[in-house]
Amino acid sequence: MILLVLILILFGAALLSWVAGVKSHAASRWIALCSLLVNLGIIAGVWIEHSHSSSSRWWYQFRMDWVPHFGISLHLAMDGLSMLMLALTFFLGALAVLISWKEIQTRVGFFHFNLLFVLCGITGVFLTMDLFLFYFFWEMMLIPMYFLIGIWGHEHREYAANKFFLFTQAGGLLMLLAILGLYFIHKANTNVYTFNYFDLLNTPMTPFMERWLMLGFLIAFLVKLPAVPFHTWLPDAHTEAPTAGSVVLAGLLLKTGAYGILRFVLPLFPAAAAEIAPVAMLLGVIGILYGGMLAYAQTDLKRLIAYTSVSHMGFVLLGAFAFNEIAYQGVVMQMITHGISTGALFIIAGALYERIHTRNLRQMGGLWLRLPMMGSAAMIFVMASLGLPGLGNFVAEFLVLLGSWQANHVLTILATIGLVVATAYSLRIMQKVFFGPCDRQYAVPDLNGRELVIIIALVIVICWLGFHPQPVLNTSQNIDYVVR
Amino acid sequence: MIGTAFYIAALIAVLSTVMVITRYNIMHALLYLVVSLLAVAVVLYLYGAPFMATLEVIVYAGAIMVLLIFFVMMLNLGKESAAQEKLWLKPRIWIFPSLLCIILLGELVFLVLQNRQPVSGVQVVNPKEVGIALFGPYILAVELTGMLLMAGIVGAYHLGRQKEKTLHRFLENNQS
Amino acid sequence: MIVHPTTAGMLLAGVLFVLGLISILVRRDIIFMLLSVEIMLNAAGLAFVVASSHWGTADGQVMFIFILAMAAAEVSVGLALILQLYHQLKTLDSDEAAKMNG
Amino acid sequence: MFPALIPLIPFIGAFLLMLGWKRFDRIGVTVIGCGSIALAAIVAIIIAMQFATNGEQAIVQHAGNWLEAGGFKTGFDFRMDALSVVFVLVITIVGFLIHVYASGYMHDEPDYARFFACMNLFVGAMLTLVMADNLLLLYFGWEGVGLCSYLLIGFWYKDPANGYAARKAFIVTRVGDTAMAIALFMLFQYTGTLSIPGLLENSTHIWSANDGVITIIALLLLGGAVGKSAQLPLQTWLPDAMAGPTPVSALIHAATMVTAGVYLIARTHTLFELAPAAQTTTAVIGAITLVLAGFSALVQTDIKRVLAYSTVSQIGYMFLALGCGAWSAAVFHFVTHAFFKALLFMAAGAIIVALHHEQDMFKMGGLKKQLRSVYWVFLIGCASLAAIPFVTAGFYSKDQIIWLSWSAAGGHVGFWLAALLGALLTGMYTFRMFFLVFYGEEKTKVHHRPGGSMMIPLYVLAVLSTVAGFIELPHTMGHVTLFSNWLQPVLPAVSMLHESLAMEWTSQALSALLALGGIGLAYAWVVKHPKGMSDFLEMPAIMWLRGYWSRGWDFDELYNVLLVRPFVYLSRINKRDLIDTLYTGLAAFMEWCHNVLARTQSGLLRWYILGVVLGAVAILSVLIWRIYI
Repeated sequence: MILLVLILILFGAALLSWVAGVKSHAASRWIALCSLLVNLGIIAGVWIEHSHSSSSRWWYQFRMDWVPHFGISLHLAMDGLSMLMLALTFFLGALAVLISWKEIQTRVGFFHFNLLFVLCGITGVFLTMDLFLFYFFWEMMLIPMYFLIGIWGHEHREYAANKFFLFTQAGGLLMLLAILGLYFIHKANTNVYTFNYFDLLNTPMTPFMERWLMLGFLIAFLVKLPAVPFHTWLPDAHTEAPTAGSVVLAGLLLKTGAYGILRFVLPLFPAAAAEIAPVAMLLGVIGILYGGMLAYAQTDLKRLIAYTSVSHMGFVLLGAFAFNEIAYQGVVMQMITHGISTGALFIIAGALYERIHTRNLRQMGGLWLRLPMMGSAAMIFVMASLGLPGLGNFVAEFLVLLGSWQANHVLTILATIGLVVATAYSLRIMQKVFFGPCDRQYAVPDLNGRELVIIIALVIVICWLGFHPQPVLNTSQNIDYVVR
Repeated sequence: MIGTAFYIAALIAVLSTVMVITRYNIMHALLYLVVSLLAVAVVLYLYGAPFMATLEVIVYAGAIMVLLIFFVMMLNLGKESAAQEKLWLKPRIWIFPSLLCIILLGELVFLVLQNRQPVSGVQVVNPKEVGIALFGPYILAVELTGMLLMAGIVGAYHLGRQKEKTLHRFLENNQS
Repeated sequence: MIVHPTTAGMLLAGVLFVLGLISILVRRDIIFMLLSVEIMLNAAGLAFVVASSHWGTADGQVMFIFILAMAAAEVSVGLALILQLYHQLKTLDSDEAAKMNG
Repeated sequence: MFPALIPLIPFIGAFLLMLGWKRFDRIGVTVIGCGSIALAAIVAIIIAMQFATNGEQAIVQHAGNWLEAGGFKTGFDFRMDALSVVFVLVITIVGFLIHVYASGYMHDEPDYARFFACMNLFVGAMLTLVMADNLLLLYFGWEGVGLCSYLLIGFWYKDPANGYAARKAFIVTRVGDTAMAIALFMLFQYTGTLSIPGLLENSTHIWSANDGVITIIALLLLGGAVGKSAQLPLQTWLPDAMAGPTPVSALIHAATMVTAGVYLIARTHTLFELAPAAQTTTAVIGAITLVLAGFSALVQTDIKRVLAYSTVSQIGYMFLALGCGAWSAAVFHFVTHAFFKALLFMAAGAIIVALHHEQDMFKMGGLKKQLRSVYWVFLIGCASLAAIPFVTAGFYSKDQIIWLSWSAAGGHVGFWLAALLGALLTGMYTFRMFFLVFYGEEKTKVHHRPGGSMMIPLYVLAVLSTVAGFIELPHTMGHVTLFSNWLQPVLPAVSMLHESLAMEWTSQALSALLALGGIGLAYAWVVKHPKGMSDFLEMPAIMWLRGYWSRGWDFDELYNVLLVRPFVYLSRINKRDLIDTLYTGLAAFMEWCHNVLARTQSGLLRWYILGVVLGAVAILSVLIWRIYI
């Protein structure tokens, strides 16, 4: 029941903040913030309650028939992985509301409606155990996100929004086909119509069929992840989205792809997934190196950060198909830390844009003089992004690489070289933005109180994950990974 | 069992139709069309459909053509219109469509000539049978036709009326 | 040579139809186009009657009547439209009425 | 006392300085900055005493779990054994002296707090590195010092050249780190642990000597060490790193961080002993580096670059020693080198400040009278670097290496010759620098003399550079083995190939003679016959050679052509993302199709009819074709 409450709170708050936004902008913002904080509180409670008992894998289950005739049910369940993802969702969601406090001044109510609706969809994706419902939530994330980019974005927002929508929608349709295929094959083999994840888990099917259905799921998730060569929607969408949109995109939406691979592709089609593992790992490595190289070349700050996402999510793909527990733990870690660090970088880029009204690296430089606090924060997250030990990303990347080494030596070596590339592009951010000569005399204020709160929260989390990742690792340990 | 009458009527029909499509002056074309229709009425008669022949003469040659003639007279299209037609009808324009149509004709002819049935006489279908069929199995179609005619009347009235408003509102919107 | 009457009638209908088609293709004057449509309708009607006599049934003739009615309605509405067009564009050139190009 | 306190105190200092950069005034920053290091030094000394009285038992503290996943487990384990104690003491004591010096050197710097925050952070990371009980924690310190090195080289961030040097340092060392990371993966795969004692223990069971896997692992570790310690082929970053403030060069790029590679190899010596090929590679790299860097140092004009190349060269000696199996000799040279190189850098810094940030030696000269105190400490430093016999620490440590490079089990006469050549070069470039700076005519006016906070550390180090040598004397001169005895529990004694007193005498005499000869040559070159020499130096071939050497044997250019430019070029041309072009191309193709099809929508009635006719013709054709033909 608590799972349904999580979704309903967001849904209700979304409607409420829209209505309230007509009268008062502040009310809309507060409603959004409070709903997310309440959810965050609930999740924190759940986590504390379950942090010691590792008795059962599924902490909560909720099941209600929806369309029993077709075997569709309202089936929600939470395990460690869902819980971690939800914690990240609500944390970043709250920050997204905070960061748009001053940035968004038009159609405030509708903005928060969309934001909460996206988060609602993401929550659903992380919780649902019914494939039909999963597809429903999967599509539900898209449309408000489309509006977020298309209405409150930067100058090329419509192009970016359309591109985002087309790519993810195309992937989603493939997934729908695969879901229906699985549904009918299950019916043919067992004479039961069901969309239930647990029932579908051990559907007997021919290797040929399994391969194609797996591809349908995998491509949808690869588009979302995004893996090369399906990544090209990402830089545009990230660049053009408002800061909150970028944070939600990078921090959460990409994670649904990774989550999908861990939750659906691997358990549903273990044999086919094992078969395609080398290819998938190769795609991950290509993503790491290619994304890094593209990031290095960019002159638009947000675009640069967007490409670093491609690079970082390559590690997720690499680890997910390494089929051993260390790598899986690393993948879960990477999902969380990438959400935090890249989200933080987008927040910094947004704050910078608010101040100097440009994202062009060529027009920046020497800003440390004016913005030492922002510079320090940027330094921390840049270091996180290049994998400095002591910050969360290092733990994640190290575990992924350590795990994938057991699976494939050559690809792991290439991925490790990606760390050098990461250094190159990460340091470029610092050099171009905060160091170097100061051509333009920007007279801009440093971080204000609200931004400081956001940044400090993020810094604390990333350091906590870097020095004491054990709670997260313990929680994600509880999952039945497919280990070869 | 077709005879000379058919050939003559057919020849007149084809010739006058050719004249219709080659005239520059609309009035001439219309009159040739009346001739063509009358010739077709003869053919209809020869094919055992006297009632249809009558209708052809009355409705087609009589009513519809006369309507057209009056309409053309009302528009008062004069010599410049004919000159315009002459200008438009250049070989460069008509040669390709005509070729295409002749190919089509060839195909039609080929298909028609596939008829390998033994030669028999023309069967007469008298108007009574037509009437029974019309108000028997085709009653619904007849009513629909009535509605079509009704719609034609209303439409013609609506479109053709010219009060203070000279433009139809859709056209007006398009223009603005 | 003995020609089957149906064949002959059908050939005549085909020729008339194609002539109308040629006309509608090469003409730009919209009244001529309406005229050509009449030729083609008439040819089609002729074909129905020929078929009717071939089978010895009334259906073809019934169709002819419907075509006739349809032609009447078409001409009346068509003429009204031409009238509007003429007032609108001050010409009968059908190519002028090409606002719906893509 | 907890060993974890030693790195923790500087970290706390750094943390305080970061948070309170606005609130503390200059004195507060100095107190926290220097005080934290002093405190760490005191704690280190106490723990070292504790350890000394304890006997051979290493003090290990488990300060907490770090991460544990799927059979992989590491914690924040700090270890104090003989080797760590040596490094910790050197780092804290020299670090403290340099901090004190920096408080004078950086006195007019507006970003004073940031400087000390980074310095403290560095000391903390460095201490973590040398005290780590598992390789992951060592890696943590390893990357941490890299970060601080980056931050401090680029400390004066307004000059893009500094930023470039900083990034170069970080990226080049990161290349080595990558190799090291892979070594960690392999070690975990085979030994199932990253705990240093554990994996060293396991390694002897798993591998026999000369096993292929262990050789690869050792070579990868060597790659990491080479990156950090600026050895061939990753030495290029160190000379550029001199863009940082001088105390940084003294602390990071001379005394401590660059010797992390030496520490790593010494720490994992068991692995290298199992892989003689890797060990020989280490020695070869050391020998080549020390000679190449010596030649480069000979022709530099920037005083700090001379010292930088000399650092590379001296670390080459350490690697040579490691490669020959003379573990304690390498560590001994590290200690003396830390003292005299820090001394030299700081003295050079004093000169640079005195001449108002002039670093070109050819614009200095005749400073002997002006800066008499600096002259003396600089002389002591130079003497120690050039290994003048009997009175300097450098003599004892370097001579040991030279002798062992031939006589030790892993030694070779080629190494010995390279080391001797290095000794000659060292004498030459050191005293060329010395004479250029202090003799000859005065070219630049002295602005102000260094104050007490800068001079006192210099005096202390000058004393240390002299007396530190006496803790380890060769067979031929008293045979004191305090230092190697101390390290005995951790680092095995060197196994000798030749053990002949006469040979040792010869070697020592030869190296001393060569060092003195080098000094003599320098004297002749710079002071006695500057005219004659300059004629010789102006010869085209010599000019070319000088340029080639001074550019560091064009390694920079090589890497630029091979790696940097292709990467930058590829990323530049691909800025718009080729794959995206695929998709935009698809979209453009669709749009083109749309345009083509839209053109058929001409609005011309006859056009549409033509379409109908065409369709009819086509359908009938198909019909006829299918039925009748």
